[in-house]
Amino acid sequence: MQLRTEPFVLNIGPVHPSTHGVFRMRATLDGEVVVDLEPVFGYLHRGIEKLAEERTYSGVIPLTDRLDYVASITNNLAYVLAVEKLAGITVPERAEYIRVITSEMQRIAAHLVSVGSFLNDAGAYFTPFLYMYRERENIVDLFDMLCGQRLLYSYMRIGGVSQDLPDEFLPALRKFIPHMRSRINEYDWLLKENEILLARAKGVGILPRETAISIGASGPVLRGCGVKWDLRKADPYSIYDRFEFDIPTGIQGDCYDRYRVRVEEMRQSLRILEQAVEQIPAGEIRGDVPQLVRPPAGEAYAHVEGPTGEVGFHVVSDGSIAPYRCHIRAPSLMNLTALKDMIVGWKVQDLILIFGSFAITMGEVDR
Amino acid sequence: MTTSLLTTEVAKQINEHLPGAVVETTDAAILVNGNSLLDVADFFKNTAGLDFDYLTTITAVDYYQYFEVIYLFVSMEHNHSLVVKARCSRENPSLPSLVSLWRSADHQEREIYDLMGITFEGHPNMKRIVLWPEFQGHPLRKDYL
Amino acid sequence: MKFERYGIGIAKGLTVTMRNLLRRRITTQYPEQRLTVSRRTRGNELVWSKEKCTGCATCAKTCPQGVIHIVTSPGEENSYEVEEFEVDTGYCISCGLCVEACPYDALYMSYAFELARYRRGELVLSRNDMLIENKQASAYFRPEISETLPEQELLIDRKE
Amino acid sequence: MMVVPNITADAFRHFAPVASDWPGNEWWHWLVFTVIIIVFILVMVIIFIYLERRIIAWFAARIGPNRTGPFGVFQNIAAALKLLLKEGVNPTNADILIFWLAPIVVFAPVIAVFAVVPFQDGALLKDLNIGILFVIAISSISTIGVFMAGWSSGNKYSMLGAMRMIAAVVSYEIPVVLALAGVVMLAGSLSLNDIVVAQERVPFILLQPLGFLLLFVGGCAEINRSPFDLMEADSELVAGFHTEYSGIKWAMFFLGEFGEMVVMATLIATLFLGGWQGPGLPPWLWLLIKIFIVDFVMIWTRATLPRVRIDQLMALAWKFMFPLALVNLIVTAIQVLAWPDALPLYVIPINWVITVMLVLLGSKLFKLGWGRVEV
Repeated sequence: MQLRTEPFVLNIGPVHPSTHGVFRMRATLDGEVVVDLEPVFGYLHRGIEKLAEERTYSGVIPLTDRLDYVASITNNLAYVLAVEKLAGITVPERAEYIRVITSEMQRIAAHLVSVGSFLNDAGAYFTPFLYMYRERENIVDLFDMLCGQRLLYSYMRIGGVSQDLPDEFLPALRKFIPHMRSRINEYDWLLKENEILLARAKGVGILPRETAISIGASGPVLRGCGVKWDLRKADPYSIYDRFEFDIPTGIQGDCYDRYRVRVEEMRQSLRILEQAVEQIPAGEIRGDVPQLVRPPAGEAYAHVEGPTGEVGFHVVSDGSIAPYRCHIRAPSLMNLTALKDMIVGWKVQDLILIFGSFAITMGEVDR
Repeated sequence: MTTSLLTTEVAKQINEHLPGAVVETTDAAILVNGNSLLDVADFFKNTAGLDFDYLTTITAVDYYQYFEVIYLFVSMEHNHSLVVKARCSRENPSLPSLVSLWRSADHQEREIYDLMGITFEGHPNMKRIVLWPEFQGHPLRKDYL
Repeated sequence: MKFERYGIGIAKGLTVTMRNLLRRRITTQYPEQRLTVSRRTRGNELVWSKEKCTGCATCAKTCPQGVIHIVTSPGEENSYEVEEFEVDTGYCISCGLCVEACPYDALYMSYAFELARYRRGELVLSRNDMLIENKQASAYFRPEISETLPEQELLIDRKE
Repeated sequence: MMVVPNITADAFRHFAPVASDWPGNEWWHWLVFTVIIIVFILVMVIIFIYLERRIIAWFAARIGPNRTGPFGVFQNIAAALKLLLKEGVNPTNADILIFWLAPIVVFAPVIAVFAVVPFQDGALLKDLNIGILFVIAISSISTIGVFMAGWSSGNKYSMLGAMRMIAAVVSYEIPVVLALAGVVMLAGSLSLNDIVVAQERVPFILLQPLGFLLLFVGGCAEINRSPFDLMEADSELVAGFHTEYSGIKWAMFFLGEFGEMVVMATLIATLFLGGWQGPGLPPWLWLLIKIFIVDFVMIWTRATLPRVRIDQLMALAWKFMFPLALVNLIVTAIQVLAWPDALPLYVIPINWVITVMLVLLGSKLFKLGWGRVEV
């Protein structure tokens, strides 16, 4: 038997503890059940694409940090790859290794934030969140050592990276890898088999495989649906073809699968890190690139597998020192396309959980 | 590695099915006629051998005389990609929407409408996405100041 | 909440939290306890060496935010005299591109990071506020001063 | 046994062994106990909040409040002072009278419940012969206050939280009462004092493990503790029914909430852990220790577990706990009737076996009902 009540509209956000930034969902509720949902974007729109048109090619790098601010390295990398493709710049070997190492560290850090906030949305009162942040702190420390800041790294440069690894970096990283591995196992004990989490997240917010491909989902959201599509394997940029790792996939594309895919990806990232730390050669870290890059007129699209999905930069050059057009493919924005389909019919609590399982960053969605 | 399909060969295939759809072919991209964009897209999605099931990104560039909308199609099955472009005039910026084929066009077309001012015919929800509804102008146009 | 596992998952979770109860707390109580920051810290301030600077204004050109204001006049012996050199650190995003661009290594990021001010105007630094004689420069892009700074304290080296 | 001088006990044993009938010739007995209870509640709430913040911080690898006073013990007093001096904000849409009454309706029953809780043999405000009934009846009044708050705030989040609260309390009252009925049968009395006295040899947690489990889980749900805290789910409903409250009114809710927690911990300690019974230490200290143990377990579960969904909450009450509570009641009744003088030595293992089997069976059969609703 279904009890019907008068539907009412609930504005979730823009200021709400679980919207991961300033996002607003206009939910129509029938009692506890969501019957309609309209996402409202734009509260964090800063016009980065427009700003990029007025800056030099290297001046855009600090802007890209501010897209997905929990994963600035991968944004940096995507942009830098696009400009390098456009200008035909080759990158020294050591710089490629450093890029891979930093990207994978960043992926672990970003996934820790995603998983932590997902579990926090599920209602595990801040404990897993703070555990994840405790581990993330180790990575942030390493980034601080590497480039002097803890969140907005601006580390990649056109033709390489900004600075070489300090002497104490690799020993600290070697120490970090086994530590992190044991901690991931520990946190799996914490909530992986928890009955309440299974009941809350399993089978909830299912994104069918076909829909996922159709909406252009990428990253853990796509892989959670069982699609084995990871740009590091499908279209290996940088030197990802030299490393051995697996692509974890989910089964049915529910919240739990997305959560598990993220955790497994952290393990795979640790594998890549281990290999990269062993193989990293000595040498130059930056190609011979002038301060003001002037790529020839043309356009290039480069993409990387960021923690949220495929981060792409479409850079159009007119031969001047500033990009003519710099389009950013924001994975979070695309992942949110099917938000309504997934949430309608579930309850308010599931709404929060499903939304949390996307692990979006509003800086990237609104740009 | 995602291979970029040879544009000339794909253009030939399109020409066989939809004569007059291809305007120009370069090494990097195929420029198609704006009016037949939807047919071309449908052809891409449903032709064996092409099977473009994944619309990665849509971009619009303002070239002062015209707008150019750039589509990047990827096929997950064959792991190949193709760039398709379409142009529309500044006076009447409008193109057919691809939402009926790929839902990923939904937010991206809305964003292009919002920031570049190109209307996509057939889009179910052609509203501003990041700016508020009363906003005047389209900021990513080169003449917007 | 299907109890097919009879609450084993819940019990496992409880052991993990209990183990963490006995672990060392991660909090650093900031004003009293401090961790040594990285040698390459990009503090929200610039440090400037008057001797090395030639007034080429590369830093001002590179700055993505355009917050470096530099006025020069032709001096003796084919050189420039820096008349004004101002940085509005309120708009500075500490990206470090100016330091990287400086061809004469005359500009440094600062090692200090506690730079809150009460008024916006106080955030604008003039040339005398930035002199290297009075400020601690960071080793960001200046590896030669790296050894003079204390080694960074890493959380991973802490005991559990 | 170590003899510990016990001022309270001696004093009351002399004047009022067990409180006499209303209207009472020992009027000061009422006065003293009323003051004691109010002070006890306020002090306990402050201690509970302090412990909650501190221990949950330790669980999450933090430190917790440690600035105000030694180890931060005055933090809550400072917070209370701040709240007292804060401006009370009334929302435009609020139904002002109900909005103002709600915190009082939430907090008052919490104090009233302690009238029947014994701190020692006979040391209680009034040894009602319907003690447990009184506790259940009075503590449920808080729910009305919560609903008043949710309704009068004119906020949709508050309303949702209040509706969830009503649903949860109405559902969980049943297994909780059934679980308590087992204890009442064993003790043969509804009076809390008699129940504690009946636990002189064996605390009822050994005789009634299933009842304890049901009361603990159901109690957590009734006083909206995690994992059943979805009435004020901070990550979903912002703050649930007290979203719109501020200042002293909000403080009253907070007091009421933690007061309920004190009540629940005291009730569990009294009914299942033997109340003030215990060797060596003075009885009131035993009671406090047991209350704090229960409190610690509640904090521990809060630090670990995610939140359940509203339909799962209801399913748990009606499909899992309710049948188990009924079976428990029947088993207890048979035991009490068949072997009134049975030695605990035999009854305890039998009851534990029954409990384990029932829980396993219940877990096996328990299925969650609805998930997605077609709209």
